[in-house]
Amino acid sequence: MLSQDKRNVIAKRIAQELEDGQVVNLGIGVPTLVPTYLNGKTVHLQTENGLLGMGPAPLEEEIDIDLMNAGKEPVTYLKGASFFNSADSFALIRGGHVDVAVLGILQVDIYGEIANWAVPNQPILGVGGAMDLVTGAKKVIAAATLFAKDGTSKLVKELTYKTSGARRIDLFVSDYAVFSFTDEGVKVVEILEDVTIQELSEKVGFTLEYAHDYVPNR
Amino acid sequence: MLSQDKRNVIAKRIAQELEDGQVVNLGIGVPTLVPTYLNGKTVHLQTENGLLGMGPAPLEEEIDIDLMNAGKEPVTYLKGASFFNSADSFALIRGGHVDVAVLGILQVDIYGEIANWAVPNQPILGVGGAMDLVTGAKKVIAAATLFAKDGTSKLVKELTYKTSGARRIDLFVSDYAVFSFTDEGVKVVEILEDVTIQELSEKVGFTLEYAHDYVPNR
Amino acid sequence: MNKVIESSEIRKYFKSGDQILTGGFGISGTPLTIIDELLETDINDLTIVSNNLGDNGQGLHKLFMQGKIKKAIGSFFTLNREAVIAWSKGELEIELLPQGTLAEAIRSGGAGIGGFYTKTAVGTELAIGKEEKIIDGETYIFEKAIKGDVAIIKAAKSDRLGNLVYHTTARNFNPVMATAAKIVIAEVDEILEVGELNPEHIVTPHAYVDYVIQSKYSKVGSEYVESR
Amino acid sequence: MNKVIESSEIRKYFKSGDQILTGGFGISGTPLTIIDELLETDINDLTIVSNNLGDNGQGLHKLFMQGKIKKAIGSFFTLNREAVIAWSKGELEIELLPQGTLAEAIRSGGAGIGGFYTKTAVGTELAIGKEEKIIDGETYIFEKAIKGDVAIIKAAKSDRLGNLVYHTTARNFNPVMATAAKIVIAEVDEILEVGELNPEHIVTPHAYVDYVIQSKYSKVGSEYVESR
Repeated sequence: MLSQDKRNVIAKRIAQELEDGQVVNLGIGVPTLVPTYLNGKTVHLQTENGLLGMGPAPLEEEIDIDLMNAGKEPVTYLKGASFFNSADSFALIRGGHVDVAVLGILQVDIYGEIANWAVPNQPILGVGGAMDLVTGAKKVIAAATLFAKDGTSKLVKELTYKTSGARRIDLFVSDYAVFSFTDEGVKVVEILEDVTIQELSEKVGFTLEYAHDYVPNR
Repeated sequence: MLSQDKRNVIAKRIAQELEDGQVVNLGIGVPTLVPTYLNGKTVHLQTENGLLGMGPAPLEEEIDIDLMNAGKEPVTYLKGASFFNSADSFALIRGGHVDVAVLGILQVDIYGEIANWAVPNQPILGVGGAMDLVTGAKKVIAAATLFAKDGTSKLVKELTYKTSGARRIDLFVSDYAVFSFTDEGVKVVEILEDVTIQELSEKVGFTLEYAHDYVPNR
Repeated sequence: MNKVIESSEIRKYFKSGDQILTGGFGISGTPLTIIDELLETDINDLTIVSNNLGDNGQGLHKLFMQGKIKKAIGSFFTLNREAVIAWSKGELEIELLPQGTLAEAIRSGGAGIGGFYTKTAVGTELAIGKEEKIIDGETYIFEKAIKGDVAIIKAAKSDRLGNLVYHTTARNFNPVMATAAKIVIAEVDEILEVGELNPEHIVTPHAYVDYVIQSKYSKVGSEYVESR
Repeated sequence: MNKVIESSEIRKYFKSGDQILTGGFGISGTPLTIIDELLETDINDLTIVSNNLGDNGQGLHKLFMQGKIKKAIGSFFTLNREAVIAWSKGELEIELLPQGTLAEAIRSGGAGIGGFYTKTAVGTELAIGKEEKIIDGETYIFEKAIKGDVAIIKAAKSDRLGNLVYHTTARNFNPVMATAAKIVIAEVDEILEVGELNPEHIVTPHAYVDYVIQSKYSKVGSEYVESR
């Protein structure tokens, strides 16, 4: 698959996880593609800098530099939207009022602890809302390709990058498969690519199992 | 003096202490009489239940039961007013953004620590905003008659009633005199009644002194 | 998505022993219709978090008189005579907090804050048993966040999504109560279509609100009267 | 009472070594005119509390490039390339906080809260050296309130008393910054007479605002351009 295709596969699969009426925070990158695949479901997008009810990107001539998302891209707002300050915005996130956060990751361990803020061997000078979202959202879904550009698996036995917090995520939707996390460790919920679970296990470097309630359809 | 006259003397003297443009919180009772004596000075009245810019009592036919002060009396609001929730209202108070709080008291000790919430020998079931105001306002002025109905002085060497907090007040305006408080103890700033400082000392039960910068005018 | 339901439908969201956060200051901003519905249920042993327990025989006062309240957490019960008597007989638990601490503790509960340090009440009877901490040379006490099972609040208007605006000082505790419970039910005077409220003016975003009911009370002179 | 002053008059309210709370997220909601005035002074050694240090060469970036900033407290400096380089050379101190912790710490500073407990960052590098506390079985870390000497903020409109309203996401950190400094200066697009703002819609009550200046920038397409 081409890279853009992979990103779309991930976004489309995540869209399936979202439910009508949910309050959702989308991180930068792949997560921003999710709304394209909602198929009529209404989700309310929150952005950390103070908006619930974010709409799509504006036309070039309709850009208002005041109105942006947390990635500092121009956005619009929809009917039913509301604006609030940063403290109130993070009260929404940290108080558990965001139903789902969809976040990019650098790594996730087999119990669902993620690393998504500090790039190794680079000065750590930005965290933004990453730790607040990991800790505060009711459900956290990671969105990323399974393998980094150097071929290493982002699903790891133990994090080697700096953790984003003790809170474990619920789901990791990658280009190859969907993984769920419980105290018993990671399980494969669904395979999205033309690959067997054995091949996938080899690729990530440890044995993967299906989730009990998952019946593979291939 | 008649009781209502005494109340007016106190209110009038307190009005002199207020400055144009100040944010002021008035407790229930005598403090509510202060606005009558402002003589053209504009002060912005805050009420704990969520209003800055409180106006006078409405006409009977204009009462809106939603719009009340912290004493649950109907009020009005003036141009430039704003409404906010209780947490924001107390953020204003506790964060030091109220310039002056004018509060009724049961007792004040010679260093300015006050008791104004718990009536002795009665169940203590109400505190309201009393402790927040004592602690948070930039300046606290006590407003009360100098003697309780049983003749005992409200200015005391040591509180016998329950304290409202460690914060010491700045000024006590009574019907007899105005008292200021510093680490050196209470001083008489001004005598309002036809009484000498010696007579006043006898009445309260300990020796009172004038503040250094005060020249008595009688 | 339409959060507007019939008032009788809300009864199922309460259960005995619940901690219920209630908006209102006196009667201003009190969800009178919701409280009337609670009166129709057989639940009891409630802990009520509210500044006071109603006023002039209205609001939470009715709930108290029906014996449904086990404990009250608030700042000012002095004028709730029957509650004071019940407390002195050991029939009602009361936890008294300074009004600002009460408001802040509920906001904290809604904002994911476990607790906070305040100077209010330091050295007083209300600080007994509370942890002290010196921060930058000043003494503070620890106050724990407050959360609830259900929040019942009153707003002026809601759209069908649950975005709320309030009317004058009837706002009071309502916006903070709305943030700190598992289930939030708002009683409103007027229900609007989505888009009728200006996004800059919304005080409580819909994310906080689960159900909206039309109030059965309206203001007549200086009173709230059941009218529908 | 009129808080509106000429922009050049504000210079005297700053001094070297000040901790300056600055509103804005990227350029949205940044007080560009106030920052320009600061550039005209000879003050330095400033500690800036702001989410980031400007964007696209505008705002706080200019202040940084002039060498006036000793330390920055914020959440996201990754895209402030020059600042990152200065930091790696030891020429700039940076204190990194999660964005929600930053916002809450400033709100606390303005609300008389000494500090608070949050679950955000527990177990991470940003929790190193921070006190832990277990509340109801969950681990929290202590975060101290943040206050400033001067807050510089941007609003859409002010009346002459200093009541403020904001525009869309340019609101961001501005209302909290406005609460937590000894002196608060607001830059606005439009100045109104007292009474022109609806009391229900005011976001920052005038009690928080000391001085108001007219912005010299206006939006042209997707940019802020100096225009007056």
